[in-house]
Amino acid sequence: MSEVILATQGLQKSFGALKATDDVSIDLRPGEIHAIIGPNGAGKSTLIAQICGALASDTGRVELLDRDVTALNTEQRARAGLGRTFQISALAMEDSVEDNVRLGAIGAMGSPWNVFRPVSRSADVVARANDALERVGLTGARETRCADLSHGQRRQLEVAVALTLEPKAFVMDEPMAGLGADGSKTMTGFLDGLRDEAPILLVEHDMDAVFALADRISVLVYGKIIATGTVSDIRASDAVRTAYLGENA
Amino acid sequence: MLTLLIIEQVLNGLQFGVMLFLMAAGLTLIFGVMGLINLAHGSLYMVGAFAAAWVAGATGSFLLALIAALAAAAAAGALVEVLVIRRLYKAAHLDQVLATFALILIFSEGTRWIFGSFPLFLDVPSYLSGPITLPGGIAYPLYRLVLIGIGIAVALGLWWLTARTRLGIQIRAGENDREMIAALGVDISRLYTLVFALGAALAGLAGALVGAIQSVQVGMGEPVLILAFVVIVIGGIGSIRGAFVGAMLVGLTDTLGGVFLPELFKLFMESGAATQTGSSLASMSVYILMSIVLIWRPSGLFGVRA
Amino acid sequence: MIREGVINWAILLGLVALPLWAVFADEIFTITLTTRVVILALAAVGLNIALGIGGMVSFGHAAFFGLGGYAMGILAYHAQTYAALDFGIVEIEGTKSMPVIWLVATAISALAAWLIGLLSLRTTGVYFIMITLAFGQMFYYFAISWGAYGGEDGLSIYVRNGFPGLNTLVPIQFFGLCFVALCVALILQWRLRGSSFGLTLNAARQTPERVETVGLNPMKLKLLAFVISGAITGLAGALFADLNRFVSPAMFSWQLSGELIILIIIGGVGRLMGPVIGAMIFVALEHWLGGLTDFWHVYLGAILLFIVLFSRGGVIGFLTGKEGPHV
Amino acid sequence: MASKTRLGCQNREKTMKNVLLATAAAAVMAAPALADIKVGMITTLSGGGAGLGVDVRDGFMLAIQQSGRDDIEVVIEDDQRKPDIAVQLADKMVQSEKVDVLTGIIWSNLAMAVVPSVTAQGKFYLSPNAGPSPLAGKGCHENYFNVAWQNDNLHEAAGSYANTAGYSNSFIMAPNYPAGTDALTGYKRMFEGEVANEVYTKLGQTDYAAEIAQIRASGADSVYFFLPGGMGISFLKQYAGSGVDLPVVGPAFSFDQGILQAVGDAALGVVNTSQWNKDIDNPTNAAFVESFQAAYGRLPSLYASQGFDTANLLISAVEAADVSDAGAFRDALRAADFDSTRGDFAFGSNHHPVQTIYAREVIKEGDVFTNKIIGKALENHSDAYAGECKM
Repeated sequence: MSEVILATQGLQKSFGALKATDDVSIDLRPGEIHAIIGPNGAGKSTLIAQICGALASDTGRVELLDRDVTALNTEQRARAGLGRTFQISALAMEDSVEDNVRLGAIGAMGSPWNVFRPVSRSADVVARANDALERVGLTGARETRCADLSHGQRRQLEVAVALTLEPKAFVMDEPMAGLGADGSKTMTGFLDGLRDEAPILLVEHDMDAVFALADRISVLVYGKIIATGTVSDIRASDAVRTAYLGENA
Repeated sequence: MLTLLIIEQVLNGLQFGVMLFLMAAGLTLIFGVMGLINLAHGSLYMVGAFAAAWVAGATGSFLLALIAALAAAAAAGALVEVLVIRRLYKAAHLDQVLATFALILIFSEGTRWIFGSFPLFLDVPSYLSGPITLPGGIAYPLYRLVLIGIGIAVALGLWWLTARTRLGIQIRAGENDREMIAALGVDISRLYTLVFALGAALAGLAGALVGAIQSVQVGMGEPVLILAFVVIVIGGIGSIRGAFVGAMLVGLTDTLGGVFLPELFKLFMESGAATQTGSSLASMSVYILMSIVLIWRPSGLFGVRA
Repeated sequence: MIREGVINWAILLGLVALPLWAVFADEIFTITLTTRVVILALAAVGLNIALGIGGMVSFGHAAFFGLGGYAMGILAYHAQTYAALDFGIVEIEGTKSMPVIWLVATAISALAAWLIGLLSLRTTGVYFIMITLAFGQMFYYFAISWGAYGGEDGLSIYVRNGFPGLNTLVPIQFFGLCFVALCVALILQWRLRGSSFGLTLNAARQTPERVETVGLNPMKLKLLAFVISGAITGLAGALFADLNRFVSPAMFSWQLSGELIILIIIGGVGRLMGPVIGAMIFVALEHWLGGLTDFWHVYLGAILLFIVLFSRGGVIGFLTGKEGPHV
Repeated sequence: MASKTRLGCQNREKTMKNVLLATAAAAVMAAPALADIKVGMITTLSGGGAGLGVDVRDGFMLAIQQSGRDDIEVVIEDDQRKPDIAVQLADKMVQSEKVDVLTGIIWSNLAMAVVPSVTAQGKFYLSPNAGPSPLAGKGCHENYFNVAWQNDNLHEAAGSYANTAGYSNSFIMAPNYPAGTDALTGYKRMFEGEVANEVYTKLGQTDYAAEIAQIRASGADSVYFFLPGGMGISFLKQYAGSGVDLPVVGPAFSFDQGILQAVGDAALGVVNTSQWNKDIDNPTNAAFVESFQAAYGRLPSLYASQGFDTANLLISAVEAADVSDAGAFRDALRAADFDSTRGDFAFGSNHHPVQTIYAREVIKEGDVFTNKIIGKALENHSDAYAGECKM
C-alpha cells in the first residue's frame, strides 16, 4: 500500500484576476481524515472541483495512488477510485432513494448499457445498493422520492451513493451542512468508522465535527494553504488565528 | 463590373442583416431578461406589417403607418404578456414553446379572419422610392439604404439604452439576478411587460419596414422567426452585440451564398446542374453556418458559457 | 385521481376498440385515422425517449421521420420502376417488402441520429433545440431541391408495400401492423425506463455531474438514447409513408418536429402513454375542428393554450394528479 | 365534421332560396330523378395559400348553385396545404364519404400525392388548378381530367410572347422546386432567344435584392420569372424600386386578381400570360364575372374561373350520363360539352385542355388593378407531354 493515497501538487486556478486556488499541495494518507477548513470564498469548492476533475487546473497535478490523473476527466477519476459527495445535493430529485444509490452501483460496476433488463434483476447492483442504504440507515426510506426527503436524509444519501463506489479515497464537501445537532453527531460517528475503509478528504464548516474527526487539518485562505497539522497544531497556530478567525494577534 | 456586383450584394446582405437584427434584438432581450422562448415573435412582426398596411391605406402616410406598426405591435405584445406570457416565466421551456406556438395559431388565423386571405398592399413612399447612384456608379434602391440606416440607428439606440440608462441597468441586472433587482425595489412585472413590449415594437417596426418591399400576408412571420432564432443562437442568447453580429453573418451568408455558390459550382459543373446544386447548398447555408458556429462554440459567439 | 397503469391500459384498449368497431360499422376512414394516430404516436414515443427521459429537447426529429419516409419512398420507387439503385460501386434492387424497408429505415435513422447527436450534444438548453432544428432544416431544403426523387412534389408509391402473410391493402391489417410496432416500441420504452440504462439516463437529465462522479459519461448515455429515439421515429416515418403511399419534404419540416413535441406535451412529458394520448387528442382536434370553421386554428390555439396554462404535466399528469419529469 | 354543403358558404340564405326554387321547378315538371352524385373537394382554406382555395371553391359553388341542381352534393375539406393531410382527406372522401368525383387541389405536390391513388381506386378527379407534368405524360389516367392547364402551358406561352415582343436575351428565374424547374423548362421550350442567366431562388424567399442585382449585371433585354404567391409580390415591389427597367414577363399567377392589389403600381404595364381574363368576350364569361361579383363582392380571379369551369364540366357530364356507368360518364367528361368562360373548350388526348393562351397587361380601372388582353400568345395549344400519355 502506498504511503499517500491522494495528493495534489501546486494546484492553481484563476478566474480572471482572482486566484481561487494558488499553489495548493496537500495529501491524504491511508486511514486518515484530512480536513480542509477556511473562510467562505477561500477556494475550498474550487479545490474540490479541481481534485475531482470538474474544473481544469491552470497548473499543478493531481495524483491518485501514485498515478497522475490530472489529464483525466471526472468520470475517469471516479473510475480510478475517487468518491465524491456534493455540498448542494446533486441527486436525481424525481427518483426514489433506491434509484439514486443504484445509480452509484451501476456506475461502480460500469454496466449502464443494458437497455432491456430491469435493474431489479441485476443481483449485484441491488445488493451493493442495499448494502450502502443500510449502512447510512436509509433502508426504510428506499421508496421515497428524493425530493420528499428531509435535508438530513439527503446528506445521508449523498454519502450512500459515494459508498456504492467503494472508492480508494473519499472527497466530501460539507457533509454536515444543514444537519441539526443530532444529525451531525450521527454523521460524525459514521465518518469516524469510514476512515478505515478509505481515507477522507473532508471540507467542512462544522468545527466541532472537524476537531472531533480530523487526523490532520489544512487551512485554506485566499486560495493558499497557510497551515497543515494536527488539531492541536492548528489550534495553536497564530497564522491561522490571524487569517482565519480574524483576530488580531 | 464584378466588384460593383459584389459591393451591391454586400449592401443587400447588410440590409437583410439589419432587418433580422430588429427581430433578433427583441427575441434575445426577452430571452435574456425573462428566460422566455417566444415563438410568437414572428406574429408581432406580422401585426406590425398589417397595422402599417391598414393605416397606410387609410391615411396614405408612410410615417403614420410606421408609428401605427410600432404602437400596434407594442400594444399586442404588452397585452399578450399580461394575459398569457406572464404565467409562463416559471414554466419549463417546453411549456413556453407550446404556449407561444398556440399564440401563433391564434394570431395568424385571427389576422386572416379580420383581413381576409389575400395579401395587403403596402408600398414604399414616393420620396423613398427609386434608386440613387452611389459613389462608384452603383445604382442602389434608396429605400434599402434607409433600411440599413434605421437598422444601425436602432442598434446604436439599443446599445445606448442598455449601457447608459436606468432601464438598461435594470435590464442587465434582470439578466443576471432576478431576486436582486426585486430586492432593489424595481417593479419586476412592470419591467417585464416593458421589455416585452419593446421587443414587440422592434419586431413590428421590422414587419412594417420589410412589408413595404415584400408581401404583407398571413404567415409572413414564421420564416423570419426561424432565421431570427438562428441569429440569436449564433450570437449567443441574451447578447445584443451577439444578435447584431449574428444578424450580419446570417444576412451576408444567405445573400452572398445564394448569388455566388451557383457561380462557384459552374466552374466545374455543367451550368444547369451547377445552378441547382449551388441553390440547394445556398438554401442550407445559414443552417450549416449555425451548426458550425455551435460545434465550435456551444454557447454562440458572445454567449456566456453554461 | 386515477392510477397511471389503469389509464395506460384504458388508452391502449380504446386504441384497439375504435378500429375494430369501425370494421363492423364499415367506417373505413376511422381505421385510417386511427392508424395515423398510431404512427404519430410511435414517432412521438421515439422522441419521448430522448426528450422525456434524456431531457434532450430535439426540434429536429422530423429529420429521422423524413429519413424513414424517404427510405421507404426510394426503395419502393426503385422497385416500382424496376431500376436498381446505383451507388457507383454496388447496385441495389429496390424492394416492396416492409420488413426490409423497416430495417433500412431504422438503420439509416439511427446512423443519422448518431451523427447529429454527436455534434449536437456539445450544446445544451436552447442551443441544443436550435442546432437540432438546423440539422432538420438542412434535410428539408436538401429534399426540396433533390430532383431525382421528386423534390418538393415528393414521391408517390402507387401500391402499399407488402408484409409476408398479410394483405396490407386492407386497412385493418395495416392498422394491426402499425399497432404491433407501437406496442413493441412502448414495451421497449417501458423496459428501458426500468433498466440500468434508463435509470442512468434519467439521472443524467436531472444531475449530469452526479452521473460523472459515479464514473459514467452522461454524453455517451444521451447519445445512445438519441440514437434509439431517432431509430424509432425513423420507423414511424416509414410507416407514415406507407399509410399515405407518399413521401414529401414536408416530412422533414420544422412544423412536423414541433407537432411531435406538442403531442408529447399534450399527453405528458416522459409518460409511457403520453405520446399516445397526445396523438389521439391532436388528431381528433384536427379532424373535428377542421370541419367546424375555416378558422379552426384559432380554436386549436386556444385549446393548446388552455392545456399549457392549466394542466401542467399534460393529460396524464392531470388525470393522475402527479407532475411529470421536468425537462 | 365535414362541412357537408350543397351551397357556397358565404351566401347561405340566397342559395337556400335557389334550392327551394329548383326543387319546386323539379316537382312541377316532374323531371326524372337522376342518381345523386357526390363530389369531394379538397382544397386549401386555411394558412398562407388559402386565397387560391377559397376562390376555387367559390367559383365552383357558384356554378353548382346557378345550375339549380340539388342532386350534386359537395363535401369540402381543408388540406392546409399539407400533402399528408390531403392524402388523409382523400382517403376519407373515398372510404367514408364514398364520393364519386374528387376535385379542388391547388398545389402540384398535393396533386401528386392524391391523384394517382384516387384514380387508381376508380374515382374521377377533375383538377381545377394543378397540372404537374407526370400526370399529363406517362402518369396520365383515363379518370383524370385537368380543366385548368398543364403546368408548363403559361410558361410556354410566355416564351412564345417573348419571341413576338422581340426579346432576344432573357434572364429567367424560379424557385428551386419541381414546378420552378418545369416553369423555366417551359419558357425555354418556346423562347428562341438566348438565356442570359438561369436562377433558382429559395422556395418561400422574400427578398430578391440579390437576384435584382444579378439582373442588372446580366446584360439581358428581358426578365422572365415564375414566383407564385407572396414571392411574386415581393419581387415585383422590389424590382420596381430598383431602377432596373428591363421589361418583365410572367405567368398569370403573380398578376392575378387576388394579389394584384397587394402589388399595386409596381405591376402596372407588366405583360403576363393566362388562359382566362375577365374581358374574354363571350356571354358565359360576362355572366360569370357579373354573378361572381354580385355573390361575393369582389372581382373573380383566374382560380375562380377555373373552379367555375370545373363545376360546369361536371354538371355537363352529370346531365349526359350516370356516374355509376363509369365509361359513359368518362365519355361525357371527355366531350366537354359545356359553356366555358374561356369560350370553346376541348380536351386533348391526355385529358388536358387544348386552348388559347393570351398575353394580358396589367392596367388600373379606377382604383382597382386588373388585366386587359393584348393579344394571343399561343393558339390551340396542347402540351409537351401528351405524346407520352398511353391511355
